[in-house]
Amino acid sequence: MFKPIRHAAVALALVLAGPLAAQDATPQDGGTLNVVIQPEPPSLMLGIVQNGPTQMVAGDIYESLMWYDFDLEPHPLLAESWEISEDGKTYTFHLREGVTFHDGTPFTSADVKFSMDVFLRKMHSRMGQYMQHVESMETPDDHTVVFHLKQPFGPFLGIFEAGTAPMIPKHLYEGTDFANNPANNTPIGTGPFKFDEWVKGSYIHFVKNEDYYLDGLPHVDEIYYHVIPDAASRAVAYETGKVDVLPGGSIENFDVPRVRDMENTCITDKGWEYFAPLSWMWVNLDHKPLDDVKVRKAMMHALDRQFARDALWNGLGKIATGPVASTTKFHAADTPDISYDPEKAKQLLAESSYDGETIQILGLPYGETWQRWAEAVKQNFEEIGINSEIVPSDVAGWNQKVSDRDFDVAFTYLYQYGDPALGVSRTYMGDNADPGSPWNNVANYQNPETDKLFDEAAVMADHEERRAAYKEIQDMIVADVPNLWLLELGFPTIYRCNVKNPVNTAFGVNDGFRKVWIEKK
Amino acid sequence: MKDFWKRFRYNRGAVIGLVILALVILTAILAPVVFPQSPWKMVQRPFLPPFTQDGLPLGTDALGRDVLSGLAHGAYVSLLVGLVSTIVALAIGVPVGAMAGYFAGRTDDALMRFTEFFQTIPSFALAIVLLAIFQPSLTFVIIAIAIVSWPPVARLVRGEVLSLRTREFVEAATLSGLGNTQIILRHILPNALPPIIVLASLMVAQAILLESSLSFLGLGDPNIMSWGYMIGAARTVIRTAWWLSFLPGMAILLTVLALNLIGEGLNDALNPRLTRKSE
Amino acid sequence: MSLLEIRDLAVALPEGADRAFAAKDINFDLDRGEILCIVGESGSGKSMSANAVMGLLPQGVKPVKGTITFDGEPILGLPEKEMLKLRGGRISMIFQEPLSALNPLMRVGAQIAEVFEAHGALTPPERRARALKLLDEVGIPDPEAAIRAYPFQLSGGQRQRVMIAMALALEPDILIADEPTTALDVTTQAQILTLIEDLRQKRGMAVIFITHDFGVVADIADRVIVMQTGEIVESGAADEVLLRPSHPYTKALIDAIPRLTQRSEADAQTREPILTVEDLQKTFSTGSGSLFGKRRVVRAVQDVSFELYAGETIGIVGESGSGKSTVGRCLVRLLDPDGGRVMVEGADIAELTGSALRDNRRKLQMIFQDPFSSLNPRARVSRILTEGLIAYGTPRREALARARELLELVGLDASAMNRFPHEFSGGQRQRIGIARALALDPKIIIADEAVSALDVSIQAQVLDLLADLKTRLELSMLFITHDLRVAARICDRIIVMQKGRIVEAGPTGKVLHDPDTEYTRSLLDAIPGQEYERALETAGA
Amino acid sequence: MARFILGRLVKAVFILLAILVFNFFLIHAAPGDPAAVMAGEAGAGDPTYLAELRERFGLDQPLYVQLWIYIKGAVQLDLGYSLRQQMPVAELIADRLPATLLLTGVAFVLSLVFGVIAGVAASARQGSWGDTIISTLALLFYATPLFWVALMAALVFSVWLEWLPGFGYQSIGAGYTGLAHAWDVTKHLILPASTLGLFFMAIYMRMTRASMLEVSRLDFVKTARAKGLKRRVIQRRHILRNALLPVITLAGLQAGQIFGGAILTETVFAWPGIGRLMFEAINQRDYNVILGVFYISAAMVLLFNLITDVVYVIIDPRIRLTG
Repeated sequence: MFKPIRHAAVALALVLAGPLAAQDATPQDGGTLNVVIQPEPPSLMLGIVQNGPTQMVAGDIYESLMWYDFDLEPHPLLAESWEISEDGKTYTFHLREGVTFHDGTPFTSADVKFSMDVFLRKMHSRMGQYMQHVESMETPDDHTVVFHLKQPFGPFLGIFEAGTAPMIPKHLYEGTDFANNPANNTPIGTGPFKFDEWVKGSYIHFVKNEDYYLDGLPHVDEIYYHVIPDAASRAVAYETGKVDVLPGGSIENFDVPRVRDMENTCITDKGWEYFAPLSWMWVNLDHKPLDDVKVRKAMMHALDRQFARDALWNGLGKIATGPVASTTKFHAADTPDISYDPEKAKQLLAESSYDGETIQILGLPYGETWQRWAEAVKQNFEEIGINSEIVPSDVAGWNQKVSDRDFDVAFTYLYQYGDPALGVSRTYMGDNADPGSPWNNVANYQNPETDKLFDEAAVMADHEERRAAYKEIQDMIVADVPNLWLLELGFPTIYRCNVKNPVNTAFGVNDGFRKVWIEKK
Repeated sequence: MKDFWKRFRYNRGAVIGLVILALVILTAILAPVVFPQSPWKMVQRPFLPPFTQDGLPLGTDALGRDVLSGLAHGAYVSLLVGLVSTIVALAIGVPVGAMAGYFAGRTDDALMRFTEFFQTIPSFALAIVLLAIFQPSLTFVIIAIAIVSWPPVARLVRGEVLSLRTREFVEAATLSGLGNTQIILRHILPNALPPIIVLASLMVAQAILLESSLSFLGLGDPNIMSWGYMIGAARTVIRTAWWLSFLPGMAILLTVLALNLIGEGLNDALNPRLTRKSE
Repeated sequence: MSLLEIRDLAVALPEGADRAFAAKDINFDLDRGEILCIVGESGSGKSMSANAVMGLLPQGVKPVKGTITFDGEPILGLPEKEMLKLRGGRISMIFQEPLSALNPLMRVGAQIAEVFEAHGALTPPERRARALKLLDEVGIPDPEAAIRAYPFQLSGGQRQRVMIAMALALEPDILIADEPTTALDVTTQAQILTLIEDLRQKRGMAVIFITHDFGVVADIADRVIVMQTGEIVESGAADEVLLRPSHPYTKALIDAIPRLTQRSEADAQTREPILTVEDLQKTFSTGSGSLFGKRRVVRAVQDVSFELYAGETIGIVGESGSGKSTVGRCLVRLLDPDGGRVMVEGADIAELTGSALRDNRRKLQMIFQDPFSSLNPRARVSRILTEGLIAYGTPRREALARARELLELVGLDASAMNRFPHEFSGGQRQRIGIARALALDPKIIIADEAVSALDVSIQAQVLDLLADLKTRLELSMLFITHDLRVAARICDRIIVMQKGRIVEAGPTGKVLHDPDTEYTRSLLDAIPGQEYERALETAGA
Repeated sequence: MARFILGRLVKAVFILLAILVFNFFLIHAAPGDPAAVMAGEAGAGDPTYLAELRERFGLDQPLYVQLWIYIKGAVQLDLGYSLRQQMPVAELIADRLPATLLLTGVAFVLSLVFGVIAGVAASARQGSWGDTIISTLALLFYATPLFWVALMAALVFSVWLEWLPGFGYQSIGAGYTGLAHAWDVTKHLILPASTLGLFFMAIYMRMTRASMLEVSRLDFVKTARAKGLKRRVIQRRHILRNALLPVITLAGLQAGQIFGGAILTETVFAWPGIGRLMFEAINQRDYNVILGVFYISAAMVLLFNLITDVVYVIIDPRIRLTG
């Protein structure tokens, strides 16, 4: 029913060549890139707002010190090179010279220190936590930055991407009220494109940064990000040639096969390796009978995830095997079996303490696919004899209900950020289970053994030691089924085949279109 | 009553409407018998076109669910929402309008300001906000629809009561020593009934439309298969499976059309001179 | 050859009506300069033939037989295009209700000028000049102002004058006047009749005048046609038909006309007053009176005082707007008076509230004008009659028994109990209304224009019934009417009101024949058909 | 007249304030707040970050303080700041309002004009096949769900026939100017405006027809016929003008309400108007934006009511203006 992804290999080949290497085909300069953006970003100031759309658009403007390939290995960008001390506590970055912000001001180590230590520590939703590992920062000269960590922090080298650590121009922000700085409306970064115009509700226009520090880049003259709020209309926009790139999630999954089969159309699910969106259902372990592991196992085996993948996700993505996504570091493949097995599920249910209770399913209010998914799960449950009911909500209501732990099972998907210490442990640590947040240990999973292992693994300096620790963690957690893991979501980027290189890093379209070029026919 | 039927039957459209509505009601009643399985059950592969497989005459939707079964069960929901929300709206609007019209003066002023207030907020937007607050379960969908649709009732009833209040038979009732409540209930409201009935039939139609619009936007009860939901869910696949949007739309169209035809018939039969007043 | 000849005309009603023909076997001629009155009671089909002449029959009503010849040409069934030339040009028409007959959104001048426009006559400025002249001719006081006025800004009489001006615009051969004075006050009516008479003489125009009022007929008709249920029962010269009617129906109609000379003063003044009204005041204000609105004040009743003695009937007469009905409503507290006292058996009704008001109010009951709107169309007669009794605590069974007695008392069969009001005729309904008023054993009956909406023959019966009941039940009555003849027939004393005040009061004979005030005299003078009445007296004597 | 308008404006201010207060409590009664939504979109967020966001937005203040601050601003026509979009609400609305006004304005005018014309045509020949066709069509439009017509229209005219663009406000990046731009916008406008207009057209048509028939039974029409006026003249000069009064009342009521219908149309056709802005703001709990849109739309309703009254007075001399 579903076609294989045709262009994965091509994309991979390009990536292996590296951003600065020469291309097989000779890139052509010029042209306009039309991209869909949905929803309209609230702001383009990536240091303050880090939601998906902002990140995607502002990724052309802001940059960080490195870029990451599909295996999450770091490569130089604003930093030319770096060293890590033996004890894993000192990181020294050597910055590229001759880089300027869009307004012409040179980019220096002072900007890095200001960004990391002042601006992002205060304004960024995650950076505050990461910077707790940093004891101090030094800028011995204009092109050197040194981080002194309190103790080794395994994932540290993984945080220098534009969405996590965007470089903010110090000269515009220092000493101002960051949130209300007028400069937020005309974002200035070091990236390949410059902000030109934003017609709210309609489009955002970027133009080429002529002074970009990488020679010959970027190739295209301008980018339009089109705001089209209706998924069907976005598909039409692609068909009628108004837009050329449909980033993951732009069109409804149901529409993907049709659009994919159009002429001159390529598709890739690459570019999500860093975020590795993993979907699961929180199980409220404080609610009876969900505290019974047999009930949870029965529910787990009841889920026909293959059907969901094929019918709802166009066969994209992978069936999750546990709490760590397969593209994330330290993923263990051989965890206990949680596959679809309704007979086993019925048997488990019969042995369990389940007694006809109605399970409240809180769906994720992110569009049709998720609604359908909740409906499908409800049917899966009913087929093994679990009564269930879908609780309606919108985004705000979902947040509130999950934060207040007012559900039995709740859909969610979260980014892994490349490393279990960044993206996984936060949702399983016993001391991170306080109500009030929808992204911590919402299920209230309490396991002192895994807690201890998580703590230790985060600060291990040795790679293999970490791998072993995370394997143990994964085995224990999968056996307990505190959550019902669904899919490693595959968000396909659809684009015209003559648009070259839209995806070439682990961040995909979020990482700026510096290497994109358009082949003229 | 005999006259009523005679005049009603004279209106061909109204009879057609009545037949359609009867079919819809029948469908709603028989749905659980003919389609005992849940309409949510995934019975076949997704996107089966209509008339391609026995037993699934209208094909399947995005999850392989029986479209015909969905339409049948949806009839029940549409009628239920239309009817109950109209009753609730009448339960708010009739007393408000009756009191405003009968007591006049300050009471009238206060009640009408209140009504006006509700009319100043765009009703569809208000319904959306209400559902955002309550979160859309069937009960709250009905309540939200009722809340946005009572003001016209109040205005109509007020107008009727205002004109009936000065009629001589009401004055005679006052002189006969009847209390206000008795006068309103026994003398005024029965005479205001024809236009209220006509309005109510149109309100049922409007409520069905409103419910489907809300469901279309994803503000319906997710556990209930309704026509609006079906269109909303099929909207994204309109290009590959246009019939999934088309069929429930036709169902809504026919039902609402039937109710409007009946409303017109009632109008002709009950109150030939109402046309001007009805909004 | 006559100007207009109608032969064997039959006008069919739509299917399902209570009879097949609105009018049939209609034959009459109309000569130049002649006034022909068609007279009949409601439903007699008297306006149908006139409407047929204009080609303006209501929807569904069609002429099915006969011919209409106008000025030698047959005009029945003429194509619409030809009819347009006749309408307004050679035959024109005026109607009963001049307010609704004028377009509320157009200025008077434009509506008159439209007639010329329709017939392609004159230039626009000439049309205006002609309109002014016409308005002047029909006696509108300030034509310059009137031409720019909207209909609602004129009085009833002025509106009818405008209608006439419009009808005369192209100097038609025939004017059809369909009850043109029925909605007007008696003094205005007299003026309009004079106007029509004058115009006829000046222009030699023929007039078909449709009316139910024999007084009017007597004053203006050259010839008369009497109609009953769609057929002509009698026709002839006015004097002939009016004074020596040959058909029994005509006779009955003429006998039923109340006469100014019929009076029956009871000598009631010696007894105690049962109702004393002192300095009654009532003011209406229109406009919201809020921050920005302008308040308009009408003093509807001012300083009204009188006494009603037990067993007596007082008539309150006056033209519309005189405040006579307001007085009645204040007495029973359908309206709250602004000042003064209404004493009934020691209690001041004007002051009472709550249950005290309720207890005392039953002593005064009212009979209403409109037999159609005074009965709840959705209540059976039994409920209408028993409801009050039950509300005052009479057991249901007793109340029902009493209701049957009452029906018998007003001359209806007990089988009426289970029927709805629409199953009765106007006269019968009025009897039910009377029975309802009597149900609570009141001391005083207030009859507000109680017979005004009834045809003259039924009017007579109801008046007789009231007089009879009054005597048998020892009631006192306040009879509010605009019709001096009706007042003459039933009242012992008469109070004349004008603009909210009592201008004259006294025994009926005195007020009607030797009034003290100019106003009363003008009212009396305006009553149509007085000469005729005297002639009848003489003939009858 | 001026005094009347002034009076109504004063009243309108009070109604607006009441609506603001009502909506303020209404929207704050909804579960969740903008901080939670925003943190949610960022994909992460610890309680301190949330608390920081709330503090930044002033959401940590007691409700009455927030209300007071809002009302104080609103009275001075300051609609506050969009928490989520990081810009003044007034600017956001000003950005979106022209598109909505264009859409609703065109839909309104078209529906009114064609509705009245169709109504007059139908009533002129009551019972004829022309009347039957017009009436049946009107009934159909009236009974059709707006969003469904929109979908079907987009499917047929945009996808199948490819005659018209199926979404958006203009061809983006095409850089049209002047007439080309106007034509471009017009092409984009046709589908949304006509689907939005159809429903209202049906209402006006039915209303006009019923009203025309009603008025044609009145006495003054008979007078007009008795004058020898031609049918057409009577229709236009006497019947239509009087028949328009109730249509105007209704149109005035709906001119304000048409914003509501615009939410659906704007959603389906991706029209960048305030209906959509509001729908999104509701989902995001962007309090100030929701209140701002309500404020504007309520003001529109009140404005149109006032215009209706004034038009009424101009047409109908009997109406006297009172506050």
